[in-house]
Amino acid sequence: MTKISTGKFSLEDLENVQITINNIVGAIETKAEEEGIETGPTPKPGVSGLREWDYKLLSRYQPVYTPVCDQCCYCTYGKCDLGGNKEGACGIDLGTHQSREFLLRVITGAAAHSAHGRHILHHLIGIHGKDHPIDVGPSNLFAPNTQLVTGIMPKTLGDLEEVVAYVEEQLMQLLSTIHVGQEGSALDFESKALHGGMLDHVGMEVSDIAQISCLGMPKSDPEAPLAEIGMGCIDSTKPVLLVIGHNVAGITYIMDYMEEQGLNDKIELAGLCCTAIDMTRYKTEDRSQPRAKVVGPMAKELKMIRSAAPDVIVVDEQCVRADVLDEAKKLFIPVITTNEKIMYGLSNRSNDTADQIIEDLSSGKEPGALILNFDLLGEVAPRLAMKMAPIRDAKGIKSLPSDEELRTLTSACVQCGACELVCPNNLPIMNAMVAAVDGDLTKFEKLHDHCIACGRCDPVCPKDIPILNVIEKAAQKVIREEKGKMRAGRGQISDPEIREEGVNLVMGTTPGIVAMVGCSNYPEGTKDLFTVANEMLQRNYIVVVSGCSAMDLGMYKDEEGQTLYEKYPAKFLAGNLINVGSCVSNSHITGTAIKVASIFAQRNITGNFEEIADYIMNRIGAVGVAWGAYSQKAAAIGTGCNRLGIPVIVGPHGSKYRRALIGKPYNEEDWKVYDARNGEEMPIPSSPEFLLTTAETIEELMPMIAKNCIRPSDNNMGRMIKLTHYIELSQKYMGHMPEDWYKFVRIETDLPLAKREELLKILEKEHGWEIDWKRKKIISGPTMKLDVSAQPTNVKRLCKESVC
Amino acid sequence: MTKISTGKFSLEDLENVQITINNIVGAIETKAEEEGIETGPTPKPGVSGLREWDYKLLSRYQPVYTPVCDQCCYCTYGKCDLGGNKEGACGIDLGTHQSREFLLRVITGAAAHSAHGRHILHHLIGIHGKDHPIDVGPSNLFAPNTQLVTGIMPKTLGDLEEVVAYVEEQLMQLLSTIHVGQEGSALDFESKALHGGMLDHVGMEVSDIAQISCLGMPKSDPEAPLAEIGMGCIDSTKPVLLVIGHNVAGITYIMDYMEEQGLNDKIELAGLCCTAIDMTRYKTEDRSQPRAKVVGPMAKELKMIRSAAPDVIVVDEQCVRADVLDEAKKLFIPVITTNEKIMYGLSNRSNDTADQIIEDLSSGKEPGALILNFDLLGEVAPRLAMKMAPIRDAKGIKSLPSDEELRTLTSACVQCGACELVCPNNLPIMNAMVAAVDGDLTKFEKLHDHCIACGRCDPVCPKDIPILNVIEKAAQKVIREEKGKMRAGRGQISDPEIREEGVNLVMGTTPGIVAMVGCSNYPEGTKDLFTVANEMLQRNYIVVVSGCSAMDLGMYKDEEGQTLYEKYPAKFLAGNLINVGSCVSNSHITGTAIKVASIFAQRNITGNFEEIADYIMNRIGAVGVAWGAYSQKAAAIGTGCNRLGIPVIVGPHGSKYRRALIGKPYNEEDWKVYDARNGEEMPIPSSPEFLLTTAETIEELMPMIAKNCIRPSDNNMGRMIKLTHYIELSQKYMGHMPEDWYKFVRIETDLPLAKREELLKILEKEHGWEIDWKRKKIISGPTMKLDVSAQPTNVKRLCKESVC
Amino acid sequence: MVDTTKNTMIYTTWGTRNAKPVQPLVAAKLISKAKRPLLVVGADVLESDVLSKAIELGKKGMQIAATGHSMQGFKDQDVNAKYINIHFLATYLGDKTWKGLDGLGPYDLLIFLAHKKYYLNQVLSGLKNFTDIKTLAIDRHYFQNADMSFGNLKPDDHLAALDELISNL
Amino acid sequence: MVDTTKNTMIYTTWGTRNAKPVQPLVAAKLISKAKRPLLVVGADVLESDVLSKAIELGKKGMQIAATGHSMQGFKDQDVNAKYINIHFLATYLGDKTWKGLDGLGPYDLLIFLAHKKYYLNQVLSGLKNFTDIKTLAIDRHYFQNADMSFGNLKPDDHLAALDELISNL
Repeated sequence: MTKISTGKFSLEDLENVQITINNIVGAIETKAEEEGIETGPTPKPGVSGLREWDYKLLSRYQPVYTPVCDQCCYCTYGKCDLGGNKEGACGIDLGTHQSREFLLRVITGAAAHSAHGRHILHHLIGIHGKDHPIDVGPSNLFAPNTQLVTGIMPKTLGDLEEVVAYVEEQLMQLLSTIHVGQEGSALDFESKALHGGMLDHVGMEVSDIAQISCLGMPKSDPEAPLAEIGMGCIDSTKPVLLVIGHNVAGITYIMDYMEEQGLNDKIELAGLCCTAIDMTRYKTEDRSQPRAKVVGPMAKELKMIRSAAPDVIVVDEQCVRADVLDEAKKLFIPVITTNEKIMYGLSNRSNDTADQIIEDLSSGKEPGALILNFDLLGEVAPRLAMKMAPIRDAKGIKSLPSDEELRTLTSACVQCGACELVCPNNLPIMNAMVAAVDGDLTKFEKLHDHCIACGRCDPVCPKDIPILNVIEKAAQKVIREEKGKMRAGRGQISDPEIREEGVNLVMGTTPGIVAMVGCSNYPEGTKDLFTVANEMLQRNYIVVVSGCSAMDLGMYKDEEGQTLYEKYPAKFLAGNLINVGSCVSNSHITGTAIKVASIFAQRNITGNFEEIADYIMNRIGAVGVAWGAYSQKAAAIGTGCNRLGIPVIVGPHGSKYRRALIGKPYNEEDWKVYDARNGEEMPIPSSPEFLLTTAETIEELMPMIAKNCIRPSDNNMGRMIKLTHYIELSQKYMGHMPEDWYKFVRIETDLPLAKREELLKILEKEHGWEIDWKRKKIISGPTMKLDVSAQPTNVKRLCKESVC
Repeated sequence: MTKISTGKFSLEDLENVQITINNIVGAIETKAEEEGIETGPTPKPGVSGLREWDYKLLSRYQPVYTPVCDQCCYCTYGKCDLGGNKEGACGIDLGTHQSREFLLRVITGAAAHSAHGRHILHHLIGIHGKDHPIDVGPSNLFAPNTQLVTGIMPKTLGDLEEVVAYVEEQLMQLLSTIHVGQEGSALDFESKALHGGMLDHVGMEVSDIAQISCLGMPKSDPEAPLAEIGMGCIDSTKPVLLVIGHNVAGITYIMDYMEEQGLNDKIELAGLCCTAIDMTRYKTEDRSQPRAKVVGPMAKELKMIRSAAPDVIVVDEQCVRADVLDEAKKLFIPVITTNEKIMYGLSNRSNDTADQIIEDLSSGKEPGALILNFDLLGEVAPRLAMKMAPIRDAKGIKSLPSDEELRTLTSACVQCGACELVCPNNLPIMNAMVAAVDGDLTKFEKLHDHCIACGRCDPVCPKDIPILNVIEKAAQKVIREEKGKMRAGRGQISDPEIREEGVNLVMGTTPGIVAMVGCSNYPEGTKDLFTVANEMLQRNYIVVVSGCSAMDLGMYKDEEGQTLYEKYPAKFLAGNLINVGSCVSNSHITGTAIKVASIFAQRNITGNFEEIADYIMNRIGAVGVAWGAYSQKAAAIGTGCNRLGIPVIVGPHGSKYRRALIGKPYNEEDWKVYDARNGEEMPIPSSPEFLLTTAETIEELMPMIAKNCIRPSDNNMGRMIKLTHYIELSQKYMGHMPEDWYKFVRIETDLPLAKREELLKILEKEHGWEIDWKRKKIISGPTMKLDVSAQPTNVKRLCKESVC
Repeated sequence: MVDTTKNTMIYTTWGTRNAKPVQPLVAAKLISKAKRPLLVVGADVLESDVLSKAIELGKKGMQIAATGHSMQGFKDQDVNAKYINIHFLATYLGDKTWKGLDGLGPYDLLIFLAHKKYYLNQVLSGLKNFTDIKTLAIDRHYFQNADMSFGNLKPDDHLAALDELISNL
Repeated sequence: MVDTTKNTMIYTTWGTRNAKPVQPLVAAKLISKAKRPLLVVGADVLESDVLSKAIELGKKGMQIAATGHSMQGFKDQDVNAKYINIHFLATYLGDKTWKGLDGLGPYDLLIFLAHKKYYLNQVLSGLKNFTDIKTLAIDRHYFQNADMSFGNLKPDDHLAALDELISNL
């Protein structure tokens, strides 16, 4: 029997016909078989496909709801008051509604990433064809999330279409359950949310591997070049072309046009959010200097626009402020929308000539244009920037107050407190106003870093003080100094790197991976991020970053004037700092964990989600930190990590995601697994203690990270290292010895070497353990034994048959 | 060159291999060409594909926002107070947020239908294969919505997969725009909502034509059989098996098992919501008596359960109360969930034996089970019902109070008013309590009809009176009389019917189509629906119904004891009453309008949305009425009608959908179109006056319907008929002559014959028109001319080139 | 005298802004001061004793916008009542170019009577957030989305309050 | 004496139920009456003069749950303070089997001091809707999701209010 596979074929009896076969029933299994790979039990799982695994997670890590609203307004029976966990008109109670709301955020986030993926994939196939090979660097395992979830091992762009279609189908199933009168169980909504989170990582992976393969982005390159970052690095003496968004597809045409026309030095090309990151990745696989500068994440959008520096703004999709057009109009900055997701009500000029569009926009006849034709966009945006700069200069457009005006404005403040009440962080604006009247701008400078530039303060001021502009003006000195470096996103971790580092991770001798991801809604300013990363890097953790966090981290320098990107190398090794890339590159972080299971531990990952998640949860000491998480995307990313058994900590604002997944260390029966060698139950340490939770301050956060990197598989060296950091970080930042440190001690060699004797004394005195002081050995006390060959698992079917 | 088409093929050089080709690039266009059909400009439109059309609609029918909440809680920057149309932290203002919220409701509804479609299509392909032909009755135009939107002319089940995939892709694009930081324009969100509404009708159509083709449902049959309906028709002396939901796939296995085992007479099989409708359609294409009884729509769910009559409850998906399991548990009724969308946290028993499951459920060991294996379900549900009935009898389970208890309970009422405050309709419960103490139950009987059985009253009573049970008990007499008939859904309107009736519709001599659809959240009880339908049928309107409305309409009888279904025939002719079927059958209503354009007017519909919508808006006098619309699905259905130019009126609760689309008749410039013959502008009557609005009472509703059936294409006979009804209905129900009737008069023959002289006098006296009293002719006055050969269009490109 | 400000109990909230509860006398003063008041009367007027009060109010010279089918109640009464759908009314009120039911220009105070609570609250939500027009509810429910409203009243108290209001016009 | 009930201005609302504003004296009585009160102190205590008040409260015998890194402030102070993450605390409080920070059983009153407003309001939202535990906020913001709370106060007034509270314990 002739085997047919997907691809293009010519057949003799069908002259001149080329058939493209896209799908063959059972093809996933067949292909896997051919390559000697067994397909696991759940390729392309449906909504209930991994429900049993979810229930395992949810029985230990129970959902905790903190509603943002006690009411439901989904349907016209309502709105309903669910306060006190009452039922609404459809019979849903508040807890279940919160789980539904959480699911909605997760699938909204997953849809944002996956719709981005669908868009860019469609675009790239249009240029490069379906047969364009996927090339992400020195890896055989191209698409770990995709292969794990769908069983598909994509080789070409075309292969990715089936993957996206699966994600779309599943997301629609999930969206349908948001409808009134669907799921009535909070736990099943939670399982659905976990499903959505998993899909998100597949969607992100498709987006990023497609663009890495086609756009000349660094391919697993630890030496990816450094880009300039910060508002201070933008040279506004040149025409400034500002790009905002997350999808670089159209922007590459602008960059190519500028290159071809020799405009790279004539125009200041600056980017905000992940499009900026991807601009620094575009055509830098040869390690050449990125052609664009990065302004920063969403928190800089309004500040950058209000600076009046941009001469043209181009937006694509995601994390773009809804008021960009309104704000830009006031400063005579034309806005070009380039993506169906954001059109701002602008006329579609996709079929007009560049000259017509430039004329209408530069004359002010139209405030902007929708241009979906990227060739046209590539020409219009730079030419318009060149034309607008002198026009706007001539008009003397400015936004920020003069020094004189600053004094007048700050004096006008009547200390009513309205601004502080509406400020998301309740920042002390009144004090800064008072100080500024006396010429002291330091309080405003501090505010500038804490301020996320949301603009909620402006309209509530009874004295019409443009508060945000005042902050920005008062902080000009520090803004000018906002110049840093960010390593262009390197993409995936390569297979050889996994081979080298896997054992250290699983044994715990590399103390853990800290993935600092997500947005910039920080409780106390961006510097906190630097502080955490610096501390953990010095302690030899692998710090992986992406998106907003990757940007913000580059804004600060140590005493020697170095950014962390300059200070630390970017290999997948202990003490390295890795920027994987933009928001969709987050898939490489989960991908890394999957790769460890596959490459280091030789587990079959194909369509084998449960086993791999179980492996990761029990053996890989990774903790996600989304300190400034604001968006639905961050909720999706975190939830995708959770289904894989990776715990995530969000900042205090994250409590507004409505639910956390928190375990109860005091319930001993929750902290048991099977030993796969014989199916016997074995106790494990209560780590990770949660799958999703919040922390209040970075001082609380750091020991939490260290503690929650502890895993049952740690060998004694690994446990000792992890425990050392946990204790040291608690002492350094919290001022105390943690209460529960002893619970992680199995044997005296688990104890930090330098303090061993001291700690043995405490164990004896405070916890009643028996110590053999001669040999400095623990005789009795620990509830767990050290047994490195134990195979901890939560999944009974993975145990050797003899016992389970 | 050999042509390849989709289908199964054997190729000589590939022995024993059968290739299934699913997609060929450019296939839509190629196939259409082969069949001599030109593909229109927008097959498979993307999010912006029909934006220009939407903007035309939205410039006349502007969005009006009535927020249900002044706040936004999408992201962790918030929650934000947008009150007074302020901007939130992301820059979005309240109006734009409302448009986003509306979009979210629409895509949630569309997803519910389409995910249902994907599920049942997958299921039916699994049984019947991809090549199973689509057969919906005497039609060549099988799938009008599908063909109009996607350009695909599906012939087989397999062809529908591509259609669903398109819907899924587009819905994900739309869902992604719900994310913070996407669209910033309310009008573009509105355009996206219209896109979602259009997709909904495609998704519904796929669902229904798939099931019609495979499940033996009536195929465009005007003589589809009558089913029994109403709580009063349920015989609870037998074991009662109650089915709730919208997706009949699994239930057919129960029905087949009962048939095979001769259980039809032994078990009372009753259904709630659209699954019930589809149960009456299942295998009744031979016009045999439906095997299931219909209880009614969602408003009967809690009442039916609280009656304690069901011995087993089986739920599938959509419009199922979230508290079914909790309520059933209290009455020892086992619940079986059968669909991933609703699993209620129950153990998955899909791989267990029927005996095991029946044992665990009948013993009370488990309150229910998740069974995704339909063969197993088919056996378990009936057997369990047989087993439960005697067990529950023996336990003497009852829920409703005795007569004695009723008196005690009603006497306990302290008239605090808490129940009336929480009641969605603020029903006068206190008065009914007082009357009941005196033995007068009539007020409760009236309440029973007005009460939607949401149960919000129960938990707030300070005296713990189970208010809903009191209402149900007190209304036992009327409940026992709730016995009616409903014609089983007949499916599409056939091509021959369109040929016969098309001209009457377009010329207006059939006064209009009233589509009464949607849910049962009525402001004043279900009888209102009957009143409206009866009135309009007597006036020769075509009344089309579906879903909840189709059910509720069957509950009432006229003076002679006949239901409307018995009284009026069901052909597509003036004065006929047509039940198309369940919720997904709503696609046949829009499909009918598309068919008129295609079959009667010979317009090309393939991928030609704008032209057809333009045709429908200007020529087909159809008005949708969703008097009790509660759900996101109803929002989607209505919005899909709107994009096609069909206006929709919802009841007062519909104001909670947050936005209406309402025109301004006083702005003359809004009411102009082109005459396609020469491109000249021509004035048109301000009808439809809105695309989506609310009405306060049915008395207001009826003249609104009549008036908004007026179209520019009416001939004088048609206009006269429509005007007659408008005036008569205003006088009958509102007690007045409408103020604007004269605006619709072009020529004296437009005037109602019986009142012509009287009206001419008014025109002369009050409006200053010149009348030739000898010939009884209008000499001057009208702003419009009668010109039946005019070709009204809103789309410039459709005009003859000479002028436009 | 009825205290119409006592019971402002609500079941759900739209946001932080709620109607100011007013006494009949204050409501009367507001109406008297208004240059172009419009009394918007809903169909619930037909089911209660409120109709006579609405007619009395109309006879004080106020124009009546009769929503739903409340026109039935004003037939052959000597009041200036015109039918309009309340959703349309709210739409036109948001349009600064609209000249009013009588073509004489915009209104400066809307007074609401005899409406379904959930429905009017929605209409008021639109007016509150997107227009500057002052709204006053003199119904027997507390309408939190109005600028000013009576509290929740028993039917008899409501009639008494309307009498007091009317006598002070 | 400071009136701590005056300013209860809020920016957004969760629903219809809001904290009852309390005076320091009333708060003191509530605490005195409680059998197992728990003082939950956030990390903001380290940035202000409130720390000394928190320590004074602790010295009155109340157990302190030190959230964030507020433990730094209680080091070597003679108070019974234990670190716990506030989200964990709220989780455990929802579990009737939890024995408290000291193993002695459930608490009957939670008193909150020195927290980020938005964060604590979320934690309180969970407690309000899913537990029966009484909550009292004695912070300088009005915490609408507590059962009882001080209103919005200026820093000096807040310190004075705490003094009054402490002196009445």
